[in-house]
Amino acid sequence: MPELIAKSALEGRSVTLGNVTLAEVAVGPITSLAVFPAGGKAVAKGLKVLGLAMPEPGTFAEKKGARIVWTGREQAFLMGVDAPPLEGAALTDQTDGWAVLSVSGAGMADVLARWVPVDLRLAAFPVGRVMRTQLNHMNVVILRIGDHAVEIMVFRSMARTAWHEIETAMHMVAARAGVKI
Amino acid sequence: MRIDGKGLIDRTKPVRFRFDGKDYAGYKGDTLASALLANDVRLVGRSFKYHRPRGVLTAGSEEPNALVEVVGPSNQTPNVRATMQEVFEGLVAQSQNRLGSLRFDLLAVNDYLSPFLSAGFYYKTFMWPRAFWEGLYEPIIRRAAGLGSLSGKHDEGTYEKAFAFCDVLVIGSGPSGLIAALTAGRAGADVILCEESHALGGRLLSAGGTIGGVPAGEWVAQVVAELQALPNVRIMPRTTVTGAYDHGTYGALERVGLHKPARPNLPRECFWRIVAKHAVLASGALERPVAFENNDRPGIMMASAVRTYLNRYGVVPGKRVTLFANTDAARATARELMAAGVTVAAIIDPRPDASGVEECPVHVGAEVVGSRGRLGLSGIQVRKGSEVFEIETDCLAMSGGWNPTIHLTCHMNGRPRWDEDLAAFVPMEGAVQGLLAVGAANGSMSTHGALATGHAAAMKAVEALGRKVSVAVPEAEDMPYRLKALWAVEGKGRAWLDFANDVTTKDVKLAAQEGYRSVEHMKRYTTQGMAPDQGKNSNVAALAVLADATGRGIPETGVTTFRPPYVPVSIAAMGAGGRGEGFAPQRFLTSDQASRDRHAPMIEAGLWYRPSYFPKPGEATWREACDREVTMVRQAVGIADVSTLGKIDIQGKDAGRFLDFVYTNTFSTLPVGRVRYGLMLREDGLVLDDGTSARLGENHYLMTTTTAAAGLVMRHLDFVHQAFCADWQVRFISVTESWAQFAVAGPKARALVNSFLESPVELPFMGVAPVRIGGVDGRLFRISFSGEEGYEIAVPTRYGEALFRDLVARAETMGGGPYGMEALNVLRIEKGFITHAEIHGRISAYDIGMEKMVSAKKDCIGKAAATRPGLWGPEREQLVGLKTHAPISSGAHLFVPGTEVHRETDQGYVTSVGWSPTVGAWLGLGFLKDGRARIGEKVRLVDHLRGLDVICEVCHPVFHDPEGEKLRA
Amino acid sequence: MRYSGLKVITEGLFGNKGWTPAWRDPAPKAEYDVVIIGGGGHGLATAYYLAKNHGITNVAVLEKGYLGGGNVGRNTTIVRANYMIPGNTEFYSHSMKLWEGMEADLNYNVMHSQRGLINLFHSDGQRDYWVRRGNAMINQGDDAILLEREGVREHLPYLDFENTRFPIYGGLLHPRGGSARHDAVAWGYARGADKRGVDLIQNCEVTGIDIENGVVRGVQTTRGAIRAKKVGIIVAGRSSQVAAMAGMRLPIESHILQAFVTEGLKPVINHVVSFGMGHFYISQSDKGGLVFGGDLDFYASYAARGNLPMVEHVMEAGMTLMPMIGRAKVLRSWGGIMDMSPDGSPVIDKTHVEGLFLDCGWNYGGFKAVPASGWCMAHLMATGNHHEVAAKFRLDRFATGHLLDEEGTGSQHNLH
Amino acid sequence: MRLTCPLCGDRDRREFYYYGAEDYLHRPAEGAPLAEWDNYLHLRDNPAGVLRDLWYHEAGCAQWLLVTRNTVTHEILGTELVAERKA
Repeated sequence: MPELIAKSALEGRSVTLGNVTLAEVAVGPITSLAVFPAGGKAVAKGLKVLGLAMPEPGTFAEKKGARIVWTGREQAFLMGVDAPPLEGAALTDQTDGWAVLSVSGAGMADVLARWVPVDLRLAAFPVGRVMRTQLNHMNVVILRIGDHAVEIMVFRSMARTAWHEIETAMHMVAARAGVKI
Repeated sequence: MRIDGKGLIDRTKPVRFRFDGKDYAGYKGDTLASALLANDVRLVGRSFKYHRPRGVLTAGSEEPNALVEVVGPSNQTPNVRATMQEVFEGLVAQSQNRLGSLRFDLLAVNDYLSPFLSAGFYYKTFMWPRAFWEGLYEPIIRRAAGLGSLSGKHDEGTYEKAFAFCDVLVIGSGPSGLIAALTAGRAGADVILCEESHALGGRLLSAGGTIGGVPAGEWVAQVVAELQALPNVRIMPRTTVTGAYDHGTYGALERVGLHKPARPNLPRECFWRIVAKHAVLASGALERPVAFENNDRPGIMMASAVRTYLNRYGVVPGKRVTLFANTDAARATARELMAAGVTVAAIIDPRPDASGVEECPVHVGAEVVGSRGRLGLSGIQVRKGSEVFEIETDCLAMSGGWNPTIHLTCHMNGRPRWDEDLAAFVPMEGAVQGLLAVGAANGSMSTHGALATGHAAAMKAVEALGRKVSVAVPEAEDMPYRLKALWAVEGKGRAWLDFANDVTTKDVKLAAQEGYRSVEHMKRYTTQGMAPDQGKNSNVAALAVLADATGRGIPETGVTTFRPPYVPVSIAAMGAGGRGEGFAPQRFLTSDQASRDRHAPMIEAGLWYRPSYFPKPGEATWREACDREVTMVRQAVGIADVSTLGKIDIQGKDAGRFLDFVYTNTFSTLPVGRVRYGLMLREDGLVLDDGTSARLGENHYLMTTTTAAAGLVMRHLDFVHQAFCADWQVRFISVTESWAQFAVAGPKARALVNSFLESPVELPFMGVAPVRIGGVDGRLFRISFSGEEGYEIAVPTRYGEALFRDLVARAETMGGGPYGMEALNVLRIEKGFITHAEIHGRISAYDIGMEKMVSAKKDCIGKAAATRPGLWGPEREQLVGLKTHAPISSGAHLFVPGTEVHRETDQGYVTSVGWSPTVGAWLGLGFLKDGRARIGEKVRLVDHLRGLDVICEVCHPVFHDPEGEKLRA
Repeated sequence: MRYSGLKVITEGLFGNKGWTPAWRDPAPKAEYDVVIIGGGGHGLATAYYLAKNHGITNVAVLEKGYLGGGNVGRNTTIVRANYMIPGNTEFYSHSMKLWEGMEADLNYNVMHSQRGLINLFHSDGQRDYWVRRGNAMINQGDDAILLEREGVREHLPYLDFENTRFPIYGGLLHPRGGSARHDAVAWGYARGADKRGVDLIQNCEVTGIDIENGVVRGVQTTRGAIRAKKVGIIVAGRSSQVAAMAGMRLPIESHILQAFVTEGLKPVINHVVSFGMGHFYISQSDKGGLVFGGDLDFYASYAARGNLPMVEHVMEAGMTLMPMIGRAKVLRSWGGIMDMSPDGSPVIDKTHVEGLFLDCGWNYGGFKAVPASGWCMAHLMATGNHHEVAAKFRLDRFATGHLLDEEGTGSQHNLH
Repeated sequence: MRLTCPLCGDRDRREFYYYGAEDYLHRPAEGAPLAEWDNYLHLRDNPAGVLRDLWYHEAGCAQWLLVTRNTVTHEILGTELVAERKA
């Protein structure tokens, strides 16, 4: 009988440079909920046990370690807990599909501005909002979890590239910090 | 020459730098141009065509002459404007475009040949004999042309790109830009203020005067201090906005580290994509030269540049200065020079009604008609009425008036408007949505005009943003702008328009004479405006000369189009991140490290890296490893990571119906627990992709796609779903990344699989079942891409590496092991399985013998268009196998043996080949006209490129186990 | 006036006063045998060959702007005959032969330079594709040489062979490929046509096509009505608008293609080089500028200007392939309007209106096709028969499925 | 160039994949003559002016958008989800 050892994409590594920290974080199970036509009511009922509801576009909500994240039209990711029995939606395990990177610190937005083509100003992207966008040439899901903190979900196979891009930007931002204008 | 007590340079910080091998001293705050002028270096370059001696003309990014190479420790940068390069300790620069030294450039002979090098001369000669163009003329022309040199070495510098968003983008920090930024900033709007120079203030740094009762410099300092204190204002010095694009997007180039020695990780440049709700174009205006004979000598400069060098850098570019200008404003240059104790030999003002009263001689109604001095100006000839006289001078400050810097307003095809009073083009309002031009950029030439219009534009933006603010416009100079348009002084000699490309008034007139009368024809024929300054210094004057030559007015003559970028931008900056592996993401398999541990060469498969083969000690070539791996699979068992295949989880009551619509064949009838091969067409009837789909439950399917088409298929499914059946009960999502999947293939596959399953299963061929492995839920498929009994085992990705290592270890105990892409390819060729080498986008189901898979009972994507007559019949090339005993190649073409080899006799081509250790022959797949009817015939395979000419037997494409007994065993 | 080196010298000695206009500036006549709509490269070449090959000189070329103002004056100037599919190979082969004699024929130096084109490949699959193509070129009678990695290195030592994202496996060298001075091609044909009596009428926009009982009678223009026995529509990116005047809906979508040129540099790139992973192709002009381009902006547009995402993609491709160009500065970018067809190949055909002909669908490969397109269109308009090397460029081939899809990307217009 | 995705908001053009004119939404019925398919797949009005066309928010929510815009000025006049389109 084989002994199957689980490995995350980046083995939980982390790095701090200047005022920014990059780390791979574990977020627990991820389940995609894709609501069928006319399935909304049943899904709402199923989610009630967790105290959650299908999120509005571009938002996520958290309750007792469970997080529900809008990811598309009539679609959300339930994270951190196993999905409850649910009618009205297609449930698909996405746990292994993603690597999750946390970027935090005062320079977070400066670092991400090197790669992400969306407005990250707090007023445009406040805490509790999520977006699907790009990080350089990779598709990502970005959650604003704090004024100076985001979590970035990237396809697991591209985690090393994502890490490399963010770390490179951290180096360049840090090098600039020593630059007088 | 440096003037005491003048300038904004930091005289406490001397800086040493080197130019053309000689050491010089400057100060922090100097540009290379100001520092060279301070050291009385006037000759800094050679012109493009005639290799004429050239000196600094301007003090800005529009500089056409003073282009140099900056030499770093590892590489050099050509065509750097000396007027923009700040000096720093250790800066090394050298002149360019010369053969020999700068003083004795051998190519200066071109200047003597100039009568034969007139506009467009090269279109009329060098045609005979034909071979001489490429062999002789062109190489000589190429070597003589060009400006600076690239080193040919990889650019290892650091560059970055970034995005920024704001409410108000202010472009330029002169009086109009500063007040606009202050107004919007005080209103609480998010402001980005871009300034091309390293210091804010624009023209206020170069000129005297007061604003709101305080000296202009003091006002600048106050405003800048306030802006710096506002958290909603971001000041970006050394940043040139280079382009206006759709919907409020602007490109901007920031010179981050070019003004200091290289430092690790510090970008040289950053290319910004700025998205602004509103923009204020406060880019000022550019002073324009006057064309007169030999107006290009070192020492002849723009009047405003002379003023800038004096006031901003404390430098005077000569000992006896003269001024040739047609506006009152330019007189300030002369007055300030005199106030600083510099001799002004004369003012030449072509306006007959201009004032003759200054503290130096003034020649009203006069023109400069010539100059002398080989490597630098020593005197000018002045004509007044019928009299021509000489004035000794080593610096002529000239001004033909000003052109508003309107370039960005034209980047989106906006045509500028001719303003007769200014004798200049001004922006067409609304040319760029959301952008308002202000100050001199919009023709408001006075300081007051700049402040008032800058303020008004910012107020408009503030109001549109729903904000409120009250900012008073301070008092400032409001002198009227009067000029007499003067483009070119009449005369016989060569008078330069485009200094950088050596275009003279004669060239423009010649173009008109030869019928190149459209402004675009003139530009293209003479190359006017196509040099590094893109005609910033010369386009309007050239247009005026053309208008004159063709008897038209300037507005009817038209204007060439300004295109981005406003200043040249390095490829490295706009391409930042692309260097090396950064060009595209890298995708790694969970087995990646395990494969590398076994020394497998990893090759790119799309974005993925897959093992090519797994070498064993003693194997000298990839073929040996490949042959071994093929035989291993055929005789024992092999393991391959197939996780790169696209996997799409499809659920819902209408899932089967949906698959029936996107596949040619039927999936709604597939029993639960079974897998079926499916063929997918594009709507144009040609093959999009193939793969297997499994029915995991009543309303649950798992589709697989090829690696190459995974993204394509997902997009296609999304379209079909959203466009045609959004109301169906079907939902799907990619699970490619969620599962690691491994092929276990060979006669011992079943034994291997059952050795690690918690409870062994008996799966029929094309069956699927959930399994448990070491406490983990997985899926087992009985499918084969090799023709052997084969399984694919899938586990959640996190267990992929562990499972791969385990499977390989088990296989090795059974005489098996891992196999790579090379063996996988041979195995599938032996079995006649197609890949995108075969379904390359021009192939129909008919071509691959799968027309019967297009179900007659239902509609599907591509079904109708596939019936087009051109996609059927014996003229089509059809999939066949090829067999022979000599090496063959993919890409070879097929012919009937004994016929000639050319296009008309071409019968088809080869898509895949491999040596088959199983069959003991070279096998190929290819497409042959009416191929299915020709099985058993011989064809001649010709690969000219590799020198192959081989007779092959045409076969059914399935060479190995044609009955499929092994698959079903 | 005949151009020559001697003429340049004698004129130079006498102040260049004797040069005469390269073409006349005639007013439109009331009637012509043939009216060509569009004074771009293809239109001018068609007029030239109508006069030269068929003796039809009562011809007007109507241009709404200035001669050569369309794509012939805004492209990356690449000339090649490296096609794969029968129907295309013979056409571009013919075009290459015309290029090779163009200067002598036109008495105008278009600076056609056969400096060699190298198409790089970056995988075994791409190699197979290029080998197939190279063999098709040789079967056609043209030239192609397969270079493996080291062979590429000999020609292009400055490429990044070590670090690049998609390693260089090799390349297909097309020695007769190269470049030319784009404007000169338009001017050379214009001058040649004018000399043979063709009226080149600029600033004359066609506003209508007169058709009676299914037969073309002439055109309406901003400079008045002009009668014509035959009318050719040769207007590239504007094909749909002009064809609509004759009630036609074309298989064309107009798209933007951007291109770029750097400041002048001393010679560093001697070939035309084309990257295989993402669109990027580059050469160096005789003036020293690096001229390069990439893919379409990909959205339908008539704006003749582009946006940054494709600009950046092209630059990134350049940086991964040949990082030695990093410090070259882009001087100018521009956009042209491309008439994209559903298989990437053009149309030279009659229409449903008698006497009305169509030459369009050049996608973004029209420059190198200029001579053969003019040659074949003139042949069709003069004789009523398709020229043998352009016999497959039929308008109805999309309906019938007789496709000429070099890239295999299918009927989506912008993918070619 | 920027497009407003009805779900994701204002986004850069680089996040989108372009297909073509809205013609692709009007798929002929099963059994329609080939001429109709020619019209559907190949022939286009290709207006120099207002066009409705199809964009895929590939790097975002994976929705297909029906965009109304001007091909000459690039002005965007409206966007809607293909899946929820009105006509």
